[in-house]
Formats: sequence, C-alpha cells, structure tokens
Amino acid sequence: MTTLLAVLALICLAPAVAAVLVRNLIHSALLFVLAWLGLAAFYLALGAEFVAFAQALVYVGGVSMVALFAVLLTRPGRTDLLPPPSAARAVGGLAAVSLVASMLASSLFWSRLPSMEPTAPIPLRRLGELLAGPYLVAVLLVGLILTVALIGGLLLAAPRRPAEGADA
Amino acid sequence: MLHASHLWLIPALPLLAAAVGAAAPRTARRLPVALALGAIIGSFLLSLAALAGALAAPAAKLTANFTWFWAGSTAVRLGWLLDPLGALMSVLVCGVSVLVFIFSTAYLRDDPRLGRFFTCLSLFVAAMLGLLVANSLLLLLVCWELVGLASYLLIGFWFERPAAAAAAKKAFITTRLGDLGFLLGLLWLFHATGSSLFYDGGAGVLEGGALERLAATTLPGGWTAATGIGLLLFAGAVGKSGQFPLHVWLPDAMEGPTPVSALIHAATMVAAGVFLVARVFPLMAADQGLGGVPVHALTAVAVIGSVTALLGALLAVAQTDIKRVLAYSTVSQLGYMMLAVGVGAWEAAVFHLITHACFKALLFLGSGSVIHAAHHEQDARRLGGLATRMRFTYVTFLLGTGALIGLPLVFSGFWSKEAVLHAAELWPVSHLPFLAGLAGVVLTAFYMTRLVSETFLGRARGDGAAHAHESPRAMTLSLAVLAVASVAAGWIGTPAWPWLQSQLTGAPVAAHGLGEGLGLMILSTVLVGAGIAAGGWMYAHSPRADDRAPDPLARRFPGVFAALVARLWIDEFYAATVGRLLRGAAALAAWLERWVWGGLVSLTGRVAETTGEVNRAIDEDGLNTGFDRASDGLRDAAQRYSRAQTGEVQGYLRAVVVGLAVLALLLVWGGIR
Amino acid sequence: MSPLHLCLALSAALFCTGLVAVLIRGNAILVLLGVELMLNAANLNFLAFWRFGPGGGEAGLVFVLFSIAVAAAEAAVGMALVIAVHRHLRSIRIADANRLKG
Amino acid sequence: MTAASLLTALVAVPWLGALLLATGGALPARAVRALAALASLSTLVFGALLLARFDPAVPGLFVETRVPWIRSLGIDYHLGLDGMGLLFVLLTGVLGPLALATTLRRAAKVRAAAAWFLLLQGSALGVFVALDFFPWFICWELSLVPAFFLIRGWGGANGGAAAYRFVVFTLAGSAGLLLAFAALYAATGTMNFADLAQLRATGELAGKLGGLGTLAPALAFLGVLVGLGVKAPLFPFHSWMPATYAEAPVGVSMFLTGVMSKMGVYGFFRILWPIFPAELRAHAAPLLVLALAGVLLGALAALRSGSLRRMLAYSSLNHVSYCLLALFAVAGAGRADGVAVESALAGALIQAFNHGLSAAALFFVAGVLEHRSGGTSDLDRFGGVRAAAPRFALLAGVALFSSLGLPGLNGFVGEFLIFRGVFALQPLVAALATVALLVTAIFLLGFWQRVFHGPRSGAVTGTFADLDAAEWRVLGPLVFLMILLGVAPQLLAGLVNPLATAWAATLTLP
Repeated sequence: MTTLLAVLALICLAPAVAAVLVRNLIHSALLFVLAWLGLAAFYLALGAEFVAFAQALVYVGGVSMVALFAVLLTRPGRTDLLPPPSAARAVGGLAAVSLVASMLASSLFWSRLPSMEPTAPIPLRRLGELLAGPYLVAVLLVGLILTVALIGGLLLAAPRRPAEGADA
Repeated sequence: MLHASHLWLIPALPLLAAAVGAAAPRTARRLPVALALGAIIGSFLLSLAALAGALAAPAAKLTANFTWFWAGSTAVRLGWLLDPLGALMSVLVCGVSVLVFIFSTAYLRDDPRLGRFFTCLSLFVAAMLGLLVANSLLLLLVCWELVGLASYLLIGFWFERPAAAAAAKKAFITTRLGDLGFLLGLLWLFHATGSSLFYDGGAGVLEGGALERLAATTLPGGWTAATGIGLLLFAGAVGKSGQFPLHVWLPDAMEGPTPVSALIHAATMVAAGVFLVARVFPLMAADQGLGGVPVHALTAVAVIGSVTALLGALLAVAQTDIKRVLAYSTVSQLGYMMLAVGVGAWEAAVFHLITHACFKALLFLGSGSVIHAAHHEQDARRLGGLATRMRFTYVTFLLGTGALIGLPLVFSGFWSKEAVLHAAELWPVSHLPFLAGLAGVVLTAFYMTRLVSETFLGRARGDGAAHAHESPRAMTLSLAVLAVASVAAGWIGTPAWPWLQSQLTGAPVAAHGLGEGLGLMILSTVLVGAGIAAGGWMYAHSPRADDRAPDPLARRFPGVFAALVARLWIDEFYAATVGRLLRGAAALAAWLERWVWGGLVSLTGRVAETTGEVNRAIDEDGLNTGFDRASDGLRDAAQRYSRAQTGEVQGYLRAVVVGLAVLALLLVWGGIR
Repeated sequence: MSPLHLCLALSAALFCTGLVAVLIRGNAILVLLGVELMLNAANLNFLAFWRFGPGGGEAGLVFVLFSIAVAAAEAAVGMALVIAVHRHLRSIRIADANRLKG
Repeated sequence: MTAASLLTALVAVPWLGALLLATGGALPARAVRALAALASLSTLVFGALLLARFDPAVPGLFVETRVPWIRSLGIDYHLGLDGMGLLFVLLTGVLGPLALATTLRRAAKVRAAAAWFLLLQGSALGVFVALDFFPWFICWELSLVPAFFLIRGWGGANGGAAAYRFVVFTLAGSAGLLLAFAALYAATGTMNFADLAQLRATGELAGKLGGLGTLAPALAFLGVLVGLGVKAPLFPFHSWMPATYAEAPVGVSMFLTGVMSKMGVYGFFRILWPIFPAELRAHAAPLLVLALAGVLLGALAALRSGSLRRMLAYSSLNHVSYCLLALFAVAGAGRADGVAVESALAGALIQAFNHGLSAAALFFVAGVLEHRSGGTSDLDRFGGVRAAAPRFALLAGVALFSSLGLPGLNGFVGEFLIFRGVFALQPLVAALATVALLVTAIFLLGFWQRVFHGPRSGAVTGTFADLDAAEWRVLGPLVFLMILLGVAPQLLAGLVNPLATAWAATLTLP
C-alpha cells in the first residue's frame, strides 16, 4: 500500500511543482488539473471513494474550467509570465520552503505518531445518512454558500453596463 | 414698630428697585431714578420703625431665623436681627442715602446712564442694609460681597476711563484679599460651632455657650479658636474698611462719581468693616483675660487702627486732589474707629462712625459741589477763591471741616473723637494708640485747614474755578441737611448724656460728667488749635500764586513731602512683592504647563520616535509643544512603518510566511513535538 | 515510512508548492490556483487522519466534502473577482492591484 | 410611561434624532434645526418627568430597570437614576439644547453637525443613567466619536490637531478603565456597578481581586482613576484640555466643559469611590495634593493666558478640581465629621452643576466675542465692549461673577459648601485653596477690565452689535438659572441631600 501511495504521491506532486514553475499560463493551468487528478487517485487509494469522485468532479470538471475561462477572458498574453526574481521573492520562497521543511521534519523525523492500522472505509450509504442526518444543517448551509457564490460570481463578473461588456 | 420677621423688607425695597432698574431699557432715566428714590425713602421709614422697635427693648436681641437650604442633613440657617446697633445704622445709611440720591439727581443730570447709576446705587443700598440687619455671619458675608460688587460697579461707573476701570478692579481685588480671611474665619466658626447665627436663643455664636467653647479651644502656640476666628474676621474688616495694610484701594476708588465717594467710600460701605467688628465684638473679646494668648484679637485691632489713623492723616497732608485728601482722611478716621473697638469701646467706635458718616458725606458732597461747579476740576492747586463764588457750599464745607477736626463743644466730631480718645487713654495695655490718636488730631486739623485754604481762599488759579457758580438747589439742599446733622449728631453721646452708648450696650452707661474728661478735652482743643494755626500760617496766610507754585510744605521739608506724595511707596511695595509673587507664581504655573506636563507627554512620545528613527524637530508655540512633538513622532513612525504597506497582497503574505517560518523553526529546533 | 507519514509528507509538499505559487507568481489566476492547492493539502491531512487516525474520525471525511464545496465556491468568486479587477485595471498582475497601501 | 421606558427614551430619543438626521436625506435647513432642537429638548422634558418621580425620602435609585442582556457574559441592561444622576441629566437637559443651538447657529453642514451633536448628547445621557459597565462604557466611548468629528470638522484652524489630542488622551484613559474592569470582571464575574459596590461592602472584592495577583487591586484602582481623571480632568491629566476647549466650536466647548467634564466627576462618585473606597482612602493624601494643584495651578495658569478660551479652560480646571478636592478630602477623612462630610459631598455635586452653567455661559460669551471680532480670541484685541453692547455686558457680567463665586449667584453655594466641608477635614488645604479664589477674581476681573471696560478699541471700534434674539435665547436662560439657583440653592440641594447623607453614613470607612 505504501508503495502505491508513494507512486501516486509523485504523480500528484510532479505536475504541481511544474505548474508553479512553467512560464506559460495555459500550461500552468493544465498542469494544475493534472495534479488534482493525481490527488483524486490518491484519495481513491486511501479508500475515500466518494471524496475522490467529488475531487475529480469539482476540480477537474469545475474549477479547471473556470480557471481556463478566466485565463482566456483576461487574455494576459504571453508576456505575463514569471516575474523577474527579486530579493523579496527569494525571501518569500525561502521562507515557504523552510516552513515546509520544518513541517516535514516534524512530521517525519520527530513525530511520535504511531502508524495506525487503517480504519474500515465508510460505506456510501453511511455517508449519505451522515450528510442527511447530523450534518444536514451544514449541507444546507454549503448549498446556500454555493448559491450565493454563484450569484456573487455572476454579479462580479458581469459587465456593469451592457455597452461595456462588448469589449470586455 | 417693626417686627424682626419683617426686617427683610428694609433691604428688599431697594433690591426690587435695582432689579426693575436693571431690567428697564438702558435709556430709561425717570423710572429707575423714581423707583430708587421711592424705595430708599420707604426703607428709611421702615428703618425708623425698626429703630423704634429696637429702642423699646435695647438689650433684647429680636431675631427671625429661617433655613436657607439643607446641606446633607444639616440646615444652613440665616436670620434677621433687630437691635439698636443694626437699626441705628440702617437709619443712618438710609438717611445719608436719601440725601446722596437727591444730590445725585442734580450732579449726574447730564450723564446718559443716569438710570444705570441709580440702579447700582439701589443695589448697593440693598446690600448694605441687608448686611446691617443680618443675624448670620453667612448672610452678612453674602451682603458684604454684594456691597463689594456694587462698589465695583460704581467705582467703575465711568468704565470707558481706564483709570476708573483699574480702580474698580483694584478695589474689588484688594477687599477680596481681606475677604479670604473673612471666609476662612466663617468656615472656622462654622466648623467650631456648627452655626453662623449670631443670636439663636442661646445657641448663637455670640452667645455664652459658644463663646466659652471658642475661648476654651486652644491651638498649638497658645492661640484660642476665638482669637484665630476673630483675627480672620478682622482681616475682612481691614480690607473693607481700608485699614493698613489694605488701605491702598480707597484713594483710588475716588475715580467713581463723587456721590459714590460720599455714600460708599466715606459714609457707609467702608464703615461695614467697623460694623462687622462691632457686631462680633463679643467674639473678638472672648479671649480677653485669658493668659498665654500671644496676641489678643482686640490688641491687633487696636494696633492696626492706630497705625491707620496716623498713616491716613499723614498721607492726607500731601495730597492735592480734593477727593483724595478726603479719602485719606476717611482712612484715618476709620483707623480711629478701629482703634476704639480695639481698646474695647465699640460703642464709641459706632458713635464716631455715625458722626463721621454725617460730616464726611457732607464734605464729599461739598467737594462734589465744587467739582461740579468747577467743571470737573478737582485739583486743589487749580482751584481757589471759591469762598465768594460758592458761599453756601463754602459755609457747609466749613461746618463739615469743623466736625471732622473736632472743634470743641458744638461739633459732632468733637464728642465722638473725645469718646474714642477717652477710651484709648484708659487702655491698660499701651499708650501708643492714644498718642497716635493725638498726633492724628493735629494732622487732621492741619490738612483740613490746608484743603479749605487752597480750595476756597485766595484767588482762582484755574479756568474752572474762575467760572464757578453755586450748585443747583437739589445739591445745596442735601448739603444743608447734612450740615445740620454734622453739627448736631454729636449731642446724642456726650459724656454728660451718653444716650447712644446706653442704647447700644443695652445697659445704662453712667454719665461721668464733663469733669472727668476735661483734661483730655482741653488737650485735644489745644492740639486742634495748633493744627489750624500751622495750616493757616502756611496756606491761608500766603495763598499760592498760581497752580505751579510749589507747596509751602515742600519748600520746608522736601524729603518728607516727596515721600508723602509718593504715598510712602506702599503701592510700589505691593507691586514689587505681592504683585511680583503672584506674577511669578503664574509664570511658574504656565511654565510647568508648558514644559513639565507637556514634557512628560513628550518623553512618552520619544520612545515612539526612536523606534521610528524620527528626529524631526517640531516647533509649535503653545502650551502643548510637548504633546505635538509626541504625536508628530508617532505619526512619522507610523509613516515609516507604512512604507511596508505596499498594498501588494503578496508582500503581506510574504511577511506572514516569514513570520510563520521563523515560528515553526523555533518550535522545531526547540524540540516541541 | 508508514502510510500516514507519507500522506503528511505529501500534504506538506503540496502545501509548499501552493504557497510558493501564491508567493511568487504575479498572475492572479495562478495565485488563486495556488490557494486551491493549499486547500487540497489540508484536505489530504483530514483524510489521512480519518484513515489512519485513532478512529471515530468520520467527521474528517465529511469535512473534506464541505471543504471541496466551499473551495468550489471560492474559486468561482475568485475568478469572478479576477475578471472584475481585469476590467477595472486592464491587468491581472497582483502588483497592479495595490490599493491596500496604507 | 413606565420608569424603564422613560430611562430608555431619555437616551434613545437623541440617538434616534441623530439617526433620522443622518439617514433622512436632504431636509430643508429649517426642518433640520427644528428636528434637532426637538430631539435635544426631549432630554429636558424627560428630565422633568423624572424629576416628578424623584422622592427625597429615598437616598438611592428612585428609578431603575434591570433586565439580562448578554446572559453568557452576565451583562445586564441596567439603567437607573438617583439624585446625582438626575442632577446631571437635568444639566444635560439644560445645556444640551443651548449648546446645540450655538453649534448649529452658524455651522456649515447643519445636518451632519446636528446628527453628531445629538449622538454626543445621547451618549452623555447614557453615561449618566447606565449602571452596568458594559452599556456605560459603550456610551463613554461613543461620546468620543461625535466630539472628535465636531472638533475636527467645525472647530478652529487647529481643530484637527486638537481633536486628535483630545481623542488620544481620553482613549488612553479609557484603556485604563477597560483594563481595570476586565480585571474586575475576571475576578468577580460581574461588571455591574451596584454588584461590585455590594461585593466591596461585604469585603469579598478585595479577596477576589487579590486572587489575580498582589498588585491587581492597586492597578485596577489606578486604571479607573486615570480613566476618569483624564475626562474630569484631574491634574496632571489635563494637558488635552486647553487646546481642545480653545479649538472646538463654541457650542461643543460649552457641552464639553459643561457636561463631558462632569462625566468624569460623576464617574468618581459612581464608580471609583463605591468600588475602591479603601484604595481611595489610602491614596487620599497624594490625590488631595493633585486636586489642590489643579485648583491653584488652574487659576494661576489662567492668569497668564492671553487667549480667552484658554483662560476659561484653565478656569474650568480650577473649578472642577474643587469637586474632586471635596471628594478626596472626604475619602481621606473617613467618618470623622458627619456634617463636614455631608457638606463637602453636597457641595461637590452642586458645584459640578453650577460650574456647568457658568462655564458654558462664559464659553458662549467667548464665542460671541470671537464672532463679533472675526474669530480672534486674543484678549488684547478687545476693549470697551460694555459701551458697545451693554446688554451683552450685563449678562456676561452675571456669568463672570457667578464663576468667581459671588454670593447670591449660583457659583457661591457649591464652593462655600465645599470649603465648609474641606475646612473641617483639612484646614490647611482649604486655606491654600482659598488663594485660588483670589486669583480667580484677579484673572476674571482682569479679563473683564481689558475686554469690556476702557475705551472702545481693537475689534470693538467698528460696528459691534449687542445680543440678537438667538443669543438671548442661549444666554438668557443660563443667567436666569444662575440667579435662581443662587438665591434658592435648595432646588439643587434637595436632589443631592439624601445621597450626601447616605454616603456620609455608609461609604466612608470608619
């Protein structure tokens, strides 16, 4: 199992790193989609099937489309690429890396977490009962949030005046 | 007969007149004048009724007390008191006021603010009458301060003149300095006895129990509470009655219209101090006979009184302004009254107060008549020769002078001064007050002779005097009545028939006949004669040729004369000491405000400054220099920090991440797992 | 290396990658995508502890579902904002949107 | 109306007026003024209704409403009035409309000014009726906001700097208050004034507060002291005051000195003394010195001020310090002399009211002078105003003599009672403080002489109009009250006497 997970982890990590580093915006967005796909596979391997499919649907199907549309709509062109390196950015990057390094270090080398046996996967039916039972309010709220986000996104992205919308 | 509970009517009438006058249109002339006159005449009649009531039972203290308001669960009580002292004084004040009011209608006929003048006069009379019939030290203080206010308004009546405005302020402040003592004395008395009522059926502060307690309460240094309170109250009297060392305001107060000078700076208001001391005499005398008291309250009164009597007379010698001569004369005569109280003869003081009120009002109104006639010329050097032009004024002025210097047997001043000197002669403590009184007699005769000679004799030395005419009927009428009073007022208290003294003390005073005081009378007559002779020889014998000729006295004693003209530099002394002290304290306070308190704030701000590497010097001229510097420092520091606020989200995030990383590394390397 | 540790390590690496994207990319869209990646890293942690944790952790699983839903909403609004900003500034460079300056 | 609704309406109506004005669109100026005047005058009406309910036999709260508000924090909606609160409510009722009228008279942006002012007035009222720290503090802080904007937007040339200074100072003080009450809350679980005072009376408070740390009681006391001291102001926390009073619009200066400074005095009596009597007693001597310094230095600094409003500001410091002098003398003396204690306490409250009247009137006078002269406050630029404007001079003179404590006018009564009490408790302090009476007379009469007397000069040489009808409507009532309350002080004393008696019996420690 560990091996499978390790392979999937690499499949997921590699496009992510590449996405951050490549200069082309479209490429970058597509690479992100790859990473999300890998992550969905990873979830699947973990035994969280429903989450994995949700991940694939939402990210690969939804977010990526939105992102690509945004890229196209804003037409940044090919010049808007990686910004020139600066001391500040180097510091930021370094800090991010050291942050992760410390997280890694703490989780891998100093962690006393016992490596537990995997718990039994939750059957889909049980998940449904959970969502419809104790978490019903939360589900409804999330639905509300999504609706609001939809309306908000429409309002924000819609042109102020129809006349302006033509060239936007 | 007027019952004590109706006594409030006496001050209420003029007060009402004042209130209506204040509310009347400012250009109104007839209404305020008529109201004021009507009110004062009404008060005069009421006073007479009160006097009748008081004389019916001179020893009884008829009171009507009431609660003003409550402080906590304690009542603050006031009251009215009907006794011969207050009633006599009321009659006197009302009587002189009526005459002065009548005089004023003519004297200020052309003044556009005539109505205002009478409103202020009414306020003054109301306050003065309230003071006289008050049965509570607190009520007395209230009226006392209102008298001060009225005096302030009247001295500064011609407020467009800077000198008048300054004199008014000086009078108010100087008397208020004494009033602080009064206030403290009142507070102390309140604290010690829980009351401020003079007479309250045995519980008053001037009645047996309270007095005994006050005299028995001793303080460190051998002082008794009675001595302390007495001295503090006396401080108030010193201010109001122009006693040394607070006499400086009284001559300056002559900037007011002459009727004001006559009414309040000669006859009534300045007498309030004497009245106060006479009123609380039992308290002042409570420490008499106690051993170990460093200074008896009355001894201090006697000393101050005799110093003032002599000093006032001395300073009067060198003045050239008619009113100022009379003002210093008033200071001197008030000194006599204080002296009398100090040596224990408060009834003699009141006697002298009454006679002095009559003749000094006469003299001031006479001088007013002169000034009016001479087109507001009041420098004696530029007058002269008025005896023929203003015969009536001259005669009445002479009568007043005779009363003041104490020409024997007929004139009122002779009898009252004799009573004062007689008491001083018998004072067991010291003979110095007596000697000072005798010296004052000579000086008084001298300076009054000088004044009369310079003003009325010789020939006119100025335009004003040259074109003077006798004053109108309203003025001469007042002069006539006062002249009669000046002569006759002394007959009520002669040694042969001491009616006044008996009434005041409430017990028959034995007539000691002329024999006992004969020596003193002869002595004082000789002294008066000497003074008149010296004055007549120097001034009447050879009148000065013109207004620039030097004073005969200055030719003989230039140093002394210069010192007297400069009023012994007492004003300058105050300016150099008290004034400078006060200014210094104020400057210190301002300095503290600016640098120390501001500086503390600035120190706090310096911390902010250093963190922001800010060193911009800021100069703002103001009390809060320090604070401005501090807030500017804060702002600059903030600006410096705000450079980091580039507005770029990523910059902010970077900062957050750097912080997080440092934190995480610390945690990791610190070994927290 | 146990599966749990592996999951945690991957989560950390993904988080780092997302963070770096947020920090150094100048393009608003990529920054948003980086944020999404960080969210995913967090989700992965939830799942890991649900699966390998001390048990009773079905809340972790459910939470991930909500997280994904909210992330979707966030992405939608975020992209809409990007478009709005672009209309306003004619640019989607983060550096140009610096109105937050103090 | 029930008592509770009266209290709520008292605070709410001015706020409602502010809200209406702020949101009400473009009303004509006349309507704005009328609405603002109505909302402001409501205080006087409610005050009168409450006065009708006042029972002199009840020393404590005669109107009270207490309902749970935020249950989880133990915060109540607790409003109530006793004689002291009513006194200050009435003061606000008198000064509020007059100060509002003065502010709006020549203001630009009338609607905004009126809204801010009504917010200020409502907040001040809230401070006087709230008995739980939470609503009390909200009102206390809320009053800063409108004051800030009024000073900055409608004040003098340096109004901005003065407003910042004012807010920073008072906020610093408020921080102390907040921390102190946080400590009290942490220790006791309540922020209610009455509950805290009760805990204090039973002796539990000291133990609970001591549980937070040995220094906690002293620090809490200090926090409250500083917070209230800045507002009052207690020397040396007064540095904000001269500039603020000088730069604020005249009407706001009237309200600041008349009402807002009383918020501090009120707090001393309502909060500091009942909750920290032992600390107050322990530190009474240094505090007494501070109050005395305020009395003396205030008067002396006023003597040196060349600017009218700065002089009045320092005079205000001097007068307010008398109230604190009385409190500290009482707190330090204990149950020594019941009559003196009652006298000092009643005097302090009466003085607070009377100073509100006379100081507001004098600031108004300063405002009239400034307006007539085109904005100068420099004493040397005036002369002979009395000749030019005799009616104005008459009313101004009454205010002036009231301020310097002339008997027969209102200023005397409070000062006299304070001196009577303090003299019995601390004779030397009283004797020193009387010096300030003299200095006050000197600078006020000096001001009077320079500005009103003498020949017309400076700004007075041209046309210098006497009071117009609107100015009469402001100064007239104040002067009337000065005379009325000077002659019949029982009108005020009746409100505070029950409290003074009760305090003298209970609050001072043996």
